[in-house]
Amino acid sequence: MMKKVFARPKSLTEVPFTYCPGCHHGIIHRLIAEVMDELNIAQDTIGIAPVGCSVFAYLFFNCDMIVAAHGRAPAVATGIKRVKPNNIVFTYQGDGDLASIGTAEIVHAANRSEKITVIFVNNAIYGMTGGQMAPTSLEGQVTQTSPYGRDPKTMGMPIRMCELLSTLNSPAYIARVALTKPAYIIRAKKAIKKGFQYQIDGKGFSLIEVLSTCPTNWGLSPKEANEWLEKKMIPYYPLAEFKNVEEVS
Amino acid sequence: MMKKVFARPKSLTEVPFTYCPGCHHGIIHRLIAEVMDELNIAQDTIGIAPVGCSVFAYLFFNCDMIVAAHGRAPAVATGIKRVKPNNIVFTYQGDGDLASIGTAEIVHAANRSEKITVIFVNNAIYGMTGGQMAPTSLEGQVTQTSPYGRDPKTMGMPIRMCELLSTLNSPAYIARVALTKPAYIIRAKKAIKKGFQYQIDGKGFSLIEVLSTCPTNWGLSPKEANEWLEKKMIPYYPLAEFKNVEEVS
Amino acid sequence: MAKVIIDQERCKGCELCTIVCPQKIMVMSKSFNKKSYHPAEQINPEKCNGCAFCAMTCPDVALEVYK
Amino acid sequence: MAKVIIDQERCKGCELCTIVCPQKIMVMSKSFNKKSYHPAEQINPEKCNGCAFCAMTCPDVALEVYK
Amino acid sequence: MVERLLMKGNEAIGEAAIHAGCRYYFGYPITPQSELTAYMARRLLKIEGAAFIQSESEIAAINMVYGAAAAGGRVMTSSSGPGISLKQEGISYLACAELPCVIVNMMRGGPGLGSIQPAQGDYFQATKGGGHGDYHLIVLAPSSVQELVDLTIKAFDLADKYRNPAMILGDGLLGQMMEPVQFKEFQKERIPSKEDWALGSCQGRKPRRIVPFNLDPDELEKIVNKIGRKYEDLPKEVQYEVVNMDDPDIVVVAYGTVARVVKTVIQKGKKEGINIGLIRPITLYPFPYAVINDAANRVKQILVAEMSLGQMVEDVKLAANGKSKVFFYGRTGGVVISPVEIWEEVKKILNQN
Amino acid sequence: MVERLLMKGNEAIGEAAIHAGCRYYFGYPITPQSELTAYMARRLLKIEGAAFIQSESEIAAINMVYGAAAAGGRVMTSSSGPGISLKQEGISYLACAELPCVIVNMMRGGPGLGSIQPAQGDYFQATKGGGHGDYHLIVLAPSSVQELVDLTIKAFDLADKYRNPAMILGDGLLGQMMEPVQFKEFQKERIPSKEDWALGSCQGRKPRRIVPFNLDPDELEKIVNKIGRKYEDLPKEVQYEVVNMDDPDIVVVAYGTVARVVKTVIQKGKKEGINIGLIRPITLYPFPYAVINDAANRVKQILVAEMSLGQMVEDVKLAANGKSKVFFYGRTGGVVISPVEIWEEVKKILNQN
Amino acid sequence: MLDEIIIAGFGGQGILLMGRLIAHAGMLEGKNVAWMPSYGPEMRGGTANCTVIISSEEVASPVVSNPITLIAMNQASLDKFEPLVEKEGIIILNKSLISRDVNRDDLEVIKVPANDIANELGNLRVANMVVLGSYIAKRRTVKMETIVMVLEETLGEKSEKMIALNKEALKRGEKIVTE
Amino acid sequence: MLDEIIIAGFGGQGILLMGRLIAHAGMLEGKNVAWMPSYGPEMRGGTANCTVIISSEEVASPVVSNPITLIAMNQASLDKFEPLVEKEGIIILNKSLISRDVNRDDLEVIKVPANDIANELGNLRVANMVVLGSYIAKRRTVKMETIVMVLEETLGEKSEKMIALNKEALKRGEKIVTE
Ligand SMILES: Cc1ncc(C[n+]2csc(CCOP(=O)(O)OP(=O)(O)O)c2C)c(N)n1
Ligand SMILES: Cc1ncc(C[n+]2csc(CCOP(=O)(O)OP(=O)(O)O)c2C)c(N)n1
Ligand code: SF4
Ligand code: SF4
Ligand code: SF4
Ligand code: SF4
Repeated sequence: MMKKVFARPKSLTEVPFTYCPGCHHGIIHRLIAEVMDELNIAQDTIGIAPVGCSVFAYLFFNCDMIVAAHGRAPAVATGIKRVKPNNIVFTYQGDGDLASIGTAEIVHAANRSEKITVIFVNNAIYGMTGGQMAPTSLEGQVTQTSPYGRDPKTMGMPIRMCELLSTLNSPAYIARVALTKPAYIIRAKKAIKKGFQYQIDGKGFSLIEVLSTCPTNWGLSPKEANEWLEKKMIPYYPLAEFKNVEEVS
Repeated sequence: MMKKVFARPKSLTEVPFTYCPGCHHGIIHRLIAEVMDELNIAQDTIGIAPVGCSVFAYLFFNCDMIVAAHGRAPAVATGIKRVKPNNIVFTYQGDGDLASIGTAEIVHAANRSEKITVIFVNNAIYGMTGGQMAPTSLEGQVTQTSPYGRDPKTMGMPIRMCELLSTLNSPAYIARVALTKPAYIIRAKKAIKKGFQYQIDGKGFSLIEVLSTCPTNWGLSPKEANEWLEKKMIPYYPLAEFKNVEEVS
Repeated sequence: MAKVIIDQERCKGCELCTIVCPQKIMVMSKSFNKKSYHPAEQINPEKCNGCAFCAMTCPDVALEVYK
Repeated sequence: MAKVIIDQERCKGCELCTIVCPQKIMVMSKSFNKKSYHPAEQINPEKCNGCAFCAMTCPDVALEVYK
Repeated sequence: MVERLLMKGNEAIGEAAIHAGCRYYFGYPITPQSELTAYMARRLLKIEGAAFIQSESEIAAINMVYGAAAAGGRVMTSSSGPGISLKQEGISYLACAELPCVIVNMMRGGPGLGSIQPAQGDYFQATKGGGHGDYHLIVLAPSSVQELVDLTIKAFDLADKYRNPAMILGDGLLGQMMEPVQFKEFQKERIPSKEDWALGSCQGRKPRRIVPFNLDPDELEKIVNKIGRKYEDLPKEVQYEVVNMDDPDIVVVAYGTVARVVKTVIQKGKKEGINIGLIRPITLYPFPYAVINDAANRVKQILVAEMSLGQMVEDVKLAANGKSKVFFYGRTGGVVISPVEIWEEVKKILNQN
Repeated sequence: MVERLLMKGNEAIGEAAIHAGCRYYFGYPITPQSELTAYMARRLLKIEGAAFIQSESEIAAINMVYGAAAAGGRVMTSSSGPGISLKQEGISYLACAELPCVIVNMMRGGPGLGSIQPAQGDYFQATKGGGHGDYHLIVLAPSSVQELVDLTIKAFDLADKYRNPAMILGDGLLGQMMEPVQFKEFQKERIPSKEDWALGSCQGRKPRRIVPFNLDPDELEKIVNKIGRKYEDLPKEVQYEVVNMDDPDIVVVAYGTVARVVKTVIQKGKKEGINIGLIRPITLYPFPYAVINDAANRVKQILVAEMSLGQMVEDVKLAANGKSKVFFYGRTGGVVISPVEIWEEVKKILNQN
Repeated sequence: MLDEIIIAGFGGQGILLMGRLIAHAGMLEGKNVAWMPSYGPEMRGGTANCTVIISSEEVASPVVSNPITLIAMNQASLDKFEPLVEKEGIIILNKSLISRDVNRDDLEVIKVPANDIANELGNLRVANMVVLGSYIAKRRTVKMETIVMVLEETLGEKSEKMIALNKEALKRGEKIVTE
Repeated sequence: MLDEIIIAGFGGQGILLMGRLIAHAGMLEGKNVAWMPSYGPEMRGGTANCTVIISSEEVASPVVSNPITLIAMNQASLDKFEPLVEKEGIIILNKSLISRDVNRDDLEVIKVPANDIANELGNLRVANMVVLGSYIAKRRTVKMETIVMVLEETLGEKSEKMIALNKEALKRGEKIVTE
């Protein structure tokens, strides 16, 4: 008899994802759900969906969920975790959400080392609202609001949130991962698992930045989008562990 | 005949400062005014006072001034500078203003490299409102809102803004200075002058963090406050140039 | 011997599974599903080694793998 | 020879000038000004070398220095 | 007898909140309510399992409240003028998600940075909805330190009962002044169980979702209508005080500190043979329309006195519905209306009409 | 003749703004107005000396507006529901500092995240003051794409004239639809000089200060009273449309898209022998109290139709002042009221009374 | 009132464009027009629809609850909007994707095998133009020349070939009605 | 109404404490009381004042425009509040810092050389207690024992010495009136 070697994780509901074809949001969801399965924490987890394409995340995870105002997920997570310190709390945030409007909230939640896990989906664009520039959009990238390409002179250079947050003393774990090939996906899952494990162990704040595609608003096919991510994004956004409390001696 | 070797700078009005005895705000004001005198820019400068003890800064500088909402001075400066690119624009902000409520605004103004000069007064406390904890308050520091001392476990560690902002690509100049002895004061003035000069030269965003005292809310005499700053703050907040576009080859 | 089960209605025809399959046996069907996507299908299923790369990559969790 | 002029009404008696004066000739007066602070005063003014450290340090720009 | 304590208004609110079982406070300092933030720090940081956070901003504070309320905590935040404005988005979310909490606004002079002196210029914002969309806060307007205590406790109870944010709308003065207060025993059982809706562990039940939106207009309309029905129900919670309303020559409507000033004027009126009635709304939302309407049937003139350019006066006019003349007297900027001013105004109105 | 162009509402606002000399735009994307932000990017990034910034947030946007307005620029921002709520503190500052600017709110369903479908639930926020303190926005409510153009231009002019922020309050639908529009020639001279108050170089004049606060209550009261006097002056700018008001059996008051729906109902009424009058407020603040009061003297029933739980209806009641019965019909959540619904409501009212 | 149209189908079928072409042409011919899309988050695979009003008088309500004409590009659209069409109204449907018949018997129905024709023409994307051709032939609310003019303007810099293809598609649709 | 008092002086003179002691004592004696400070940004060198109402009835307006009693701890306070004192009211002033006479002739004036006495006692900071002693001796709105009780409670953990000093100051102030 054959064994299931790959199956839909239990921590995902049956609801089909509402994401565009090829969009990495789906992969990230699955990885989180697998980690929840493996750590057996779904029944104690509270997830926070942001405003963004992943606003619908509450439909997909088999745990308690809440939708936060745009950018404020870390504050909402703080409120929840302080009331329910024994629950596992994670936020799921886009780059507009976390790196633009929510800059203050993520910096200060990280600094207080709130015992939460942040999944930060960096797709270098605003997906939900139809493709505006994100703080993480690349130099020269054409978007609805940088129609002639992102011009660093008036729009600044793309922000590297992991690097920025790693200047803080408090966070326990900060890493950047990608999903364009199986090897990356395996590493990404490990990082996410660490993020949750550190929370379970009470070590503090963790954030995993996942480089992600938005084929729709990049105007590329899913394949091309994966290539663009590898060729353009990874060189600017190096994949690495930036902070790991375990490794601080 | 004797020569005036030290006189009140012209860029200060005659209005006596409203600061407490020994408060460094006054020294900082004077240094800015001296720089304005030396660069002969007062007539073209627009200053932005924050909400904080320095909300009254508009009374003291002999140039156009505006009071910004708490934390939003960098956004206000952006609006002004974009309309009046030939004017010199500076913000003057406390640590509550810049490092707490205004985190997003300072990060993004710095990242867009708005051609403005930011004077960031870090006195490790909220002065105006009577001594609450600032993001820069030291570990264990007793304030109105950390009555049993700042506990890093629930309140985080003090944030070092220069270090954080220096992870951004765009800013032209970022430095931290202090004022507890004449040698420091001379260096502080040089840094402030650089900040303004870089703006004049169109090099981009500059920020000078000035470690400052708040004798009143620290509950110390001005002398003791100076000592506390040297003994406690400087070790945690090293005095340095963190970013200098001139020195990037 | 391994087997991939494709949930044709979950598949959105993104083709990502076709790139990662080391055996190159994941291809896109000519037919449409209800949402009018061309779903993925396997050719030469006997070649499948059950590496599950396709499933790992699928953004819509449309694949199950047995080995 | 140098001279320090103290604006007694601007002075808030913070004593910072007294610390930095290398000649230790800046001291606090026993009298009050209108705001009821003890303002700074110079003793032995002939010792003043005009380094202006006091003025540089004064948060209230209460001092002028001539040389 | 329960002990009388001399307490500052802001601290009394804090103690009342803790008394009412509030264990979570998130806030950001602002005059004239910073004592409340500091008080909560002193108290909550000593209570096991409680949480006090000086948040990075008022926005973070209200969103922490949103999270804590969703997790079933009795939770409070407080601010004044500019800070309350910053909370408007979050308040709208709380109302939409039907999450109970208490928000304190110790009003100061506005608009803009304004001043830190007492004012009542945030009446519209509080009662009509400063945030976007159809929702209301339950708004309570104390006028003494004892009432700060009583209404803070009541605010928690009403918030829980209706699953709607409740606001204590005080003028800055109330927060700063000291008066004797008493704390009656608080029945813990009064706090309703939130087990049937709050987030937590979903072991043994279906996962829950708190979702303050719906892209389907019909579905969203259902949510909005459900909220709307609560507000139709609220008038039964109306609370007000009437003074000298047996046969008044004129009625003054005022709330908060101004109402107390009017009481002084009533005394003066008695001496001088003018019968001045007072209606003091204690709940501003729900507003006591009925009692004012009733008064409008009986007197020819109603004077509304507020520390604003005229805000509650619109509700009084709506209540009077053309049946009596409604006059307005206001001061702004932090100026507290004095008894003399109201007295002069009363005489002027009575002489003219 | 001026050319007719087929334009999307949101883009028409953008073009109108540029037409009116607006060269500075600061905004943050949000449906259903993102096309406006994108349009301004396309246009302004090509104009020398102009500035477009996608700000880090709505709060940053409104504060950039504050800076740009203080520096004398014609400046605009736009958003919807949640984003407008976030701007409330900044708006209150703008009003206090008497800085002119135009703010567009393309209303979507609320409260909370709500939906992105059209609604009119932000009426209270816009007209009564969502921010803290005593101030008002000048609020204009277009009901066609052409009016979006005309009123956008007018908003800039009024903002400058009164040195007060002005708001375009549209429902999301107006932003999304396309209709033919014309741009009449714009007289640059119309833009008043700001040389006598705006910040800039102080060579040859005294330094200027823009200070939206004063700790002295009496001084702050002067500022507030000055602002208040402007609002007393505003009624002369009232603008409204009346349709079929000669001898109506019933009057409907509606604004924006709903008013157009009513026009369809008026046609139907004519066929069926019922005379339905329409009063469409074009300025929501100043509100056309007088014309409605006048109507209340002539008809027994007024129906207010809004895409909300009932907000403008309060102003209509204030206007009617008890002289005629005021009924309300509303839909929320993004549901657009249909002609049939209003027709049924009209018949119900007429039958009952 | 000349016409009130609802055009509905999948996102990606060029629904909004069809409506815009009609509205634009109507405007150029001096009529009053209004075009209104359904709008939502930019997610694929959803449905799209738009409303067009062409009228000789001022356009009152821009919202059409009961269209005179329904253009249904797929089955879901027919299911949703058929019941709403005005009495004695018209349905133009994309026969290639709609297998069922129209249920109501008070309506005039025109069936256009749009995808099949477009496929024949070598480009599935012009299915919308085929149906548009049929619409104009049937309803004559705007002139075919005007549509072509607007189309040329819209496609603008795109190749002659595309324009020719679109015109051909329009013609083929026209024929369905006229033949 | 027993008394409506305004106490005014420099920040740092212990103005607010004086008021709180009176209010607290009043409360303990079963009276209705209200205490209200002037408040502002925490900046030194400003003026401070507070209002205390002690009454046998409910306290209506907590704002006192016209005090029955004014305690003026410095010249600026006298200048500011003298005109506001109720007809036939009382002014208790700190003679050490106020050189001028009271202008109005309808008021009873008590002059207390508070700073001088405090200096004599070796601590300038108890000048407020000296004046408080005079106030109580003059107005008797609360009992001296109650004030002492409250004072002891307030100083609490501070040394016996401080309490003794404060009591002594109160007594000295009392004497000014009684002698
Ligand atoms: C306060 C507020 N501002 C703006 C919006 C509109 N909005 C919704 S999602 C979004 C950004 C989406 O981008 P991102 O966070 O990068 O997530 P993605 O959709 O790309 O996954 C914006 C601006 C909102 N809902 N609330
Ligand atoms: C939105 C808003 N929140 C809070 C306040 C109250 N407030 C005024 S100043 C200030 C902080 C002052 O601290 P800091 O910025 O460190 O400056 P300092 O006074 O120490 O110089 C606060 C919280 C305000 N005015 N506006
Ligand atoms: S718009 Fe972009 S981010 Fe959103 S679901 Fe589609 S591909 Fe994913
Ligand atoms: S409170 Fe502190 S920061 Fe403010 S003026 Fe006084 S000493 Fe300076
Ligand atoms: S990766 Fe998944 S969704 Fe994409 S084509 Fe393969 S099976 Fe279909
Ligand atoms: S430093 Fe200035 S304010 Fe301080 S004592 Fe010396 S002169 Fe006076």
